[in-house]
Amino acid sequence: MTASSTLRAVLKQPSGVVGVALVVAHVTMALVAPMIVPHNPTLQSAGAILQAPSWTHPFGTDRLGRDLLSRALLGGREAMLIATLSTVAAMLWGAMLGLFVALQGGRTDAYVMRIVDAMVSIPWVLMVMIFVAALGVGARALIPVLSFSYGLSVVYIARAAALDFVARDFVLAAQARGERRVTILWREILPNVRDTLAVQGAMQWSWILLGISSLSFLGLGVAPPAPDWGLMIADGRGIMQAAPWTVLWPMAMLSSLIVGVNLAADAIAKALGVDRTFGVAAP
Amino acid sequence: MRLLSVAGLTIARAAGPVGRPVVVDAGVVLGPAQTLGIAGESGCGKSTLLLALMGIVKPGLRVAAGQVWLDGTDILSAPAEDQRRLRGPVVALVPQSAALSLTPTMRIGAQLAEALAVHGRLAPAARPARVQDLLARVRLPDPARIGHRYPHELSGGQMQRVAIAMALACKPRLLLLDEPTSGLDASTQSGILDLLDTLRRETGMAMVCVSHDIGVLARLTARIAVMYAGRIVEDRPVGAFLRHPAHPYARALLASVPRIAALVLPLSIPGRPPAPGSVEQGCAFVPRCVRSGADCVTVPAFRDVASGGRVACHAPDEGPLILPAARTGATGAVRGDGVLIVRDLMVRYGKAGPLARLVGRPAPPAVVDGVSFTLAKGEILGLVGESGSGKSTILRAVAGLWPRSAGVVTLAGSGELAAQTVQRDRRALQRVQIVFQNPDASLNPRQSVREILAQPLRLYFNATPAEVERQGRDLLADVRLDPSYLERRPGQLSGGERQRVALARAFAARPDVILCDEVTSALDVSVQASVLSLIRALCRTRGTACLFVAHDLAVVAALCDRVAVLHMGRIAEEGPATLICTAPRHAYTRSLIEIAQRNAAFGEYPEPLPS
Amino acid sequence: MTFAQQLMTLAALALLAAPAQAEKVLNRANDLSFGGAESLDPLSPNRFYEVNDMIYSRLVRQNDAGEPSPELATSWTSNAGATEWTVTLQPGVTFHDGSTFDAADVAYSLRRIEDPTLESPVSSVLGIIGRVEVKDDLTVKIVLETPHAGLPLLLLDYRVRMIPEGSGPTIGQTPIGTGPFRVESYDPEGTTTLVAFDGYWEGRPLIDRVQFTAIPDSEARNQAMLSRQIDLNSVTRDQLALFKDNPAFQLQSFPAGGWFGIVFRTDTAPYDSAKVRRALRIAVNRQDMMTLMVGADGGTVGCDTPVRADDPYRADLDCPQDVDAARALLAEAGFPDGIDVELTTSDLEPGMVRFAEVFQAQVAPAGIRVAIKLAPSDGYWDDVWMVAPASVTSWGERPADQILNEAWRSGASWNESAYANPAFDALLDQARSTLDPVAARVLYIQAQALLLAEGGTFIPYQEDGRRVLSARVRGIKPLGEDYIRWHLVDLVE
Amino acid sequence: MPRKIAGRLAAAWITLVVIAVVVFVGVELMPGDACTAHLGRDAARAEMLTACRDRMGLDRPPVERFALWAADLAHGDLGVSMKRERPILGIVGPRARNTLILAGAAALAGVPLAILLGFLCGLRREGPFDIVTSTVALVAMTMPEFVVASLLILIFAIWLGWSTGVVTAAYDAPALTLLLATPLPAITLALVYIAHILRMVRSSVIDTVGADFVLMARMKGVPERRIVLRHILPNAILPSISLIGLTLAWLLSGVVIVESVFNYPGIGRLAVNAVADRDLPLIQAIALLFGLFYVLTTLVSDLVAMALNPRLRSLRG
Repeated sequence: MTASSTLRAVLKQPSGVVGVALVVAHVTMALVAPMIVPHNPTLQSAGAILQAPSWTHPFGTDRLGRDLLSRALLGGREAMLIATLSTVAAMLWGAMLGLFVALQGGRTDAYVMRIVDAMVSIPWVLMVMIFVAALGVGARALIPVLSFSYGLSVVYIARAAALDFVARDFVLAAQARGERRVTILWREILPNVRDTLAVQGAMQWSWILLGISSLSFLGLGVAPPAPDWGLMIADGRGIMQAAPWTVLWPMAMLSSLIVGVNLAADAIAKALGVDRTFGVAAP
Repeated sequence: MRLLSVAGLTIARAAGPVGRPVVVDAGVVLGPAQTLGIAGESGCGKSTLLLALMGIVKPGLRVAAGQVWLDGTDILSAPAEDQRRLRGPVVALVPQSAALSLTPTMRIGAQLAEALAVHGRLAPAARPARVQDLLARVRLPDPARIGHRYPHELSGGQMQRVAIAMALACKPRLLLLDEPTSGLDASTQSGILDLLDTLRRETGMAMVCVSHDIGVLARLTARIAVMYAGRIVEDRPVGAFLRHPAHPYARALLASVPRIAALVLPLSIPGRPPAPGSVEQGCAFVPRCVRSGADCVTVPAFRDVASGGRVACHAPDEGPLILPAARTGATGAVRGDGVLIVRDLMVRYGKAGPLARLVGRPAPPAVVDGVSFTLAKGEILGLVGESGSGKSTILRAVAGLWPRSAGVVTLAGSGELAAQTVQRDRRALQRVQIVFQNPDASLNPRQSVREILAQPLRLYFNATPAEVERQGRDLLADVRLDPSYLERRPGQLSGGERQRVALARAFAARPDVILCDEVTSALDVSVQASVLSLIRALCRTRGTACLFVAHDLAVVAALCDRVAVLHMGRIAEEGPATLICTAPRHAYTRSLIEIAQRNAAFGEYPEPLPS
Repeated sequence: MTFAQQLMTLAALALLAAPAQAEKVLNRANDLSFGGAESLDPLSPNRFYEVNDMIYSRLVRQNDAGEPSPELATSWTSNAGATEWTVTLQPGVTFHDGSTFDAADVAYSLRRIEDPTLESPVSSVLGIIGRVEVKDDLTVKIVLETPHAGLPLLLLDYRVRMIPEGSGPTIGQTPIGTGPFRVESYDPEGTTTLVAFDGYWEGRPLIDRVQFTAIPDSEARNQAMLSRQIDLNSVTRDQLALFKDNPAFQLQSFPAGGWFGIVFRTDTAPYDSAKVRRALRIAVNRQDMMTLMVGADGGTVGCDTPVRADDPYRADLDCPQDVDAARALLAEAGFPDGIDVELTTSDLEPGMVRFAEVFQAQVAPAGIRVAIKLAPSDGYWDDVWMVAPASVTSWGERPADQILNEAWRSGASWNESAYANPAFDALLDQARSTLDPVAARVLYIQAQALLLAEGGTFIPYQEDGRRVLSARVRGIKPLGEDYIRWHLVDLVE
Repeated sequence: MPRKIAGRLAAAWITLVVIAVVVFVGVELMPGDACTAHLGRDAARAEMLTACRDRMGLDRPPVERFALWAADLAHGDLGVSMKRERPILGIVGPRARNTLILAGAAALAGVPLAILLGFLCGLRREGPFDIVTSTVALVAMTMPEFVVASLLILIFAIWLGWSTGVVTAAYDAPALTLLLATPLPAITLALVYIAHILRMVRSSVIDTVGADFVLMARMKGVPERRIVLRHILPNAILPSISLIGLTLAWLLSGVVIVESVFNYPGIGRLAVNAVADRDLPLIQAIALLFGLFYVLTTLVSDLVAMALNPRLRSLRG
């Protein structure tokens, strides 16, 4: 299926339209936000602390008198960047290992999957906390951690997807020809699992974004004063009773992006005929 | 009194481009105890028509026009409850795949009892006895125990019998059969056909049977309707049809069936059926027809045929069917130096693990046990046997795809071949190529034909893109495909075309030996004929030796120089094809021949049964 | 069922149904700041502060003005050199186990501070105690190794509590004090129950029982307060709005001595330049910074002094924001294009990160580019504090002499800015041995002025304490925790 | 069958051992140790640090410590918390109970609901009910837990005042008290559960509805209700059981965030504290416990699937 026909099939579904619209809106916003934000997102104002939404500050202000509209518009950039890098890394190592063990089969497969099983059984938050304690806080430092822990589920998906094909005759035919393993992976299997992995990549991206936000929320992610939705929610949570606007905007932004990506991924999966039933969020 | 009357039935796709419907203007009339066979190749709409007779239209399809009157009720427009009441007591269906049609989580007995219960037949207490009775009637051994089993615990033949028993549960007056024997071994097939024949005689029910295998229909039904591109093109009494098929398509179809007695390659039908969804313009068969004329631009109406029945053709041919002359003697056998020598090949499935060895569990039985044969240069050797006889395993062991337990495989000029492909050198790999049964699976759906053909060229000959382009075109020409196919993907090809591409890929390696694993069994019969002649032509012109594995002795006999009959992992008999088929020595060979004759017995079809 | 059984059942039901005895139970939350390792040993590094404050007594306690006033000690005098202090004790005080409190207990409790196995942080404060002599049952003599005129101030320390002689090894598990409450059950991670001590020397407390529930999360404590599951809690400025104008609550705010600060290590470039250090500190508008952090009336602006606002030894200095001067100072120090500062902080305590953010914004106009580095909250005190060239620090309230000595004297173990100035040390020595409070004040103020002039620590304000009480609580004045007379606290429905 | 169960048990056991090794190595990689975390500011004093390390046995080589720990583990002894200086079993036990109450409440309420909704969606594929429910499920499973939690608190505790926002019960509170405190955290946890399982069941039902045997039942004249209950339901649910178990096990890690946000005194919050304290033995015990939860949940669901599904029951081995 070509890209344009896939897009057409995606846009035929109402959820696809909503999803793609949300994603496009968010990406556009992330790109142009620095040029259009009305205020400096880190400008503190002792005279404008915790103001409710008004004409000057349509989204209100936070405890340091910073403009929440500007912060909300910019609040996804860092997380999105990190999510993108982590996803690429997670997909790379996860898919490679998954495809490799699927093709290798036998003992290698059994041993590797047993270890992956064990890793997966440790909650990712716990794993990340252990890593963060080891590597230090800082959003960029999270990239290896996130790509490792999220890559684990990619191993599963890639392996399962590849297993559908390793027993097919065209792989057998390639083996009979005497093709090298790498060639078989690259030429025979990868093109067939590409769609599955692409959809998976999109979902991983949203989950990693969610993970980063959760970590920022716990104080282990993006460093202040950079505007970040997770940080903003954590910051406003204690006062959301008195100043609900401090949490509602970042919540709306974060949720709409993640829901949008998932709606789009879902529609893409449907359009490509990829089964994404067992796409469990956390690895 | 008509039991079944179908008028003007047209079933179209529910969505998508408007084009040729799946079933067009079908008309069928059937009285009580009458039988009708519907023949046609895959995609002609025969199964859709059959399901519509029960009032069922699969999702994605819709009834565009017409009625199906069943026992006085139009089942297509009847309320759901009325439809339900008809199903079982009036009409019942034996599905194509019994294995998929039995509910996995219910015991056989319960499923049968359910069929009885839903129509309020019999008091609950009487049902177990009736269930056992039904199982006994379909000749299942030990009905009491079978009733307690789950579907997955039965063999394919047993499940088919259970499906028949289920259909019979409410004593239907019309039994529908959808490919009742496809996917079964020849001997199992034969047993099922015998059973159905007996049951029909015993119960006096009417029967509509759909099959791609005219031999099956000839044995079960008194009338045969042939469908092509959604239309019934011929509807004749079976005897008249088999001796004097009138529609050019029907004639070509019959000529493409390999016959055990003939020992020659059957004739193929050029071209391919219209693509699904294409717009109907006049007679659909025109592009492939030998007799097309000016009036073929209109859809032909039915006309009566002198020898009985009717045909939809502007220029029907009522002459007797002319078949290629039979081959006699051990002709065509090429004896030369052995190129592939297999000695004492033994293969076991699985390996006794350390635990099994410790507790003294015996090693698994050999699937292939002491098989030896020699394949001469340019020779086509057939390896025939039922499923489980080990024929495909031999092929895979030779190709290095399955570890052998013992034995030596020698390739002249390359010495003994290592057991696994990874241990073989490139030259040895290049000289032996394998073609698989199912081209859907053996071609990577994500690669274009060019990429598919490029792989052996690059691997063995380091071909540049320009060379790939040139040689790809040549190879396509060799397998009678247009060069434009280089850009296509397998999904855009028909089954026969895909298998041609698979052959082209194998021959791209310029092999000395080609291994063919049931390469035609997934194809329609008319396509099979063309693929068989292609294999013969390629092997002969290139001097490639071929090891051809199949379950159908008629196919093997038609193609091969020599035949080895495989029985339970051993070679029962080996010799020139003509000799094996005309003067079999082994009892097993004789049974194979009998089955082949019975299943495709229409050459010498007796007078029609009284109906 | 016999009649008697029926009767008994009825009686039991009646008992269950009867309205609970109007026992007065004060509900509190403990914050589990030691993660379950809380100890009832007052000297333990993991002291269970909230409970210890209610079950033990000190020799000296604050009066409402923050001056030392009698608790278990009725009077104290020193010799002229401030090296020997004689303390007279309150007669008729009994411990929870019924034994009588006397001078031996005092001697034991004070000597225990020096016990190396306890690893008590108090030893850095009262390590100057050379020996404690029991003069008679109600008199002890404390001999100091170095003169200290402010010993009573040091004895105000919340950890210097009196326990029975010889009880040290078991005090953590079976606490015995002379306070108004005694421990009934103790589980720092679950619930801890205190009951009124009938034999309390100032009279039986007005409430019967105190129940502590462990709620580590400050947000959760706030929720618990809102739903009136607890009776008192500290609140932040932003939470005030939740309780304001609500008749169910009383709000209190009071001056306190806690502060956040930024430490620039004076032994590390570029902060080894006094000009740079000064530039960094005068670039800030301290009033704005306090407003942003805790609100305009949430504390007292100060000029890098660690001494609380109402401490008699506090220096009231002037330190207005002066961006131009800061730029000039930086240029003089060799940074004409501004300076880059990597400031390490952590969300160890609420606001610690925001503090860095506000500082960053404040100094930016002076060409000071602050990069905030977030360190893990665990391990902050070992991996960052006293290691990173610039980091955020946080201190609780301490008497002037204690804090100045603890954090700025050359070579002090918690001298976080590595500040070393013999003149400063001499001022402190001199102040300690000066018995005249007015003279001592002058010396302490000089020391603080020195810190403002060239110190490495930026301290913009002292934050006020804020407390919310449920409406039924009586007897808690708007003063710090140490000031509360728990036996006078009452509940009025 | 017995051999299959034995094999499954062996696999579970090996997984646990691997978890133990992985966790130990992970914790070893952390900077500092229990003593530096434990002493806080006092860690700057060398003599206190040395004394502490000596007392805790931290001066021994890691391999030796792991061996000792594993040996104790084999006797059911999880060791002693460095921070709390109490046996870990006593610390972890009540909290594990609390987490089980929370996760159990979420699963008991959520799983049947999820199966029911998924089933209905699958039967009425692409109908209005399906579209609405599936979309809501997608939104629910993708919303960050801390956002859902904060929203629930904002709406139900703050605006409507129907429940308390965070849990203030202590870890040793009676089970009933905790159960009464669970609604909001359980809903937060269950939302994600429900959404995932719903989607899984839905797609399984869709596959089953299109199966030949369903068509066959219809052709037998079996009434629709009976087709749904006898033919579709068991064949759609049974293959999902293992997956449901895996999902539950996987999503259990959600308790770390949910418990932190709601201040619920369970094993997840303990985990956060243990990492902060760098309480080595405690972290190991908790991770092992999570592993055990995971392994047990998947094991039980696999065994249940084996017991209920005739196809799995009678396979060889």
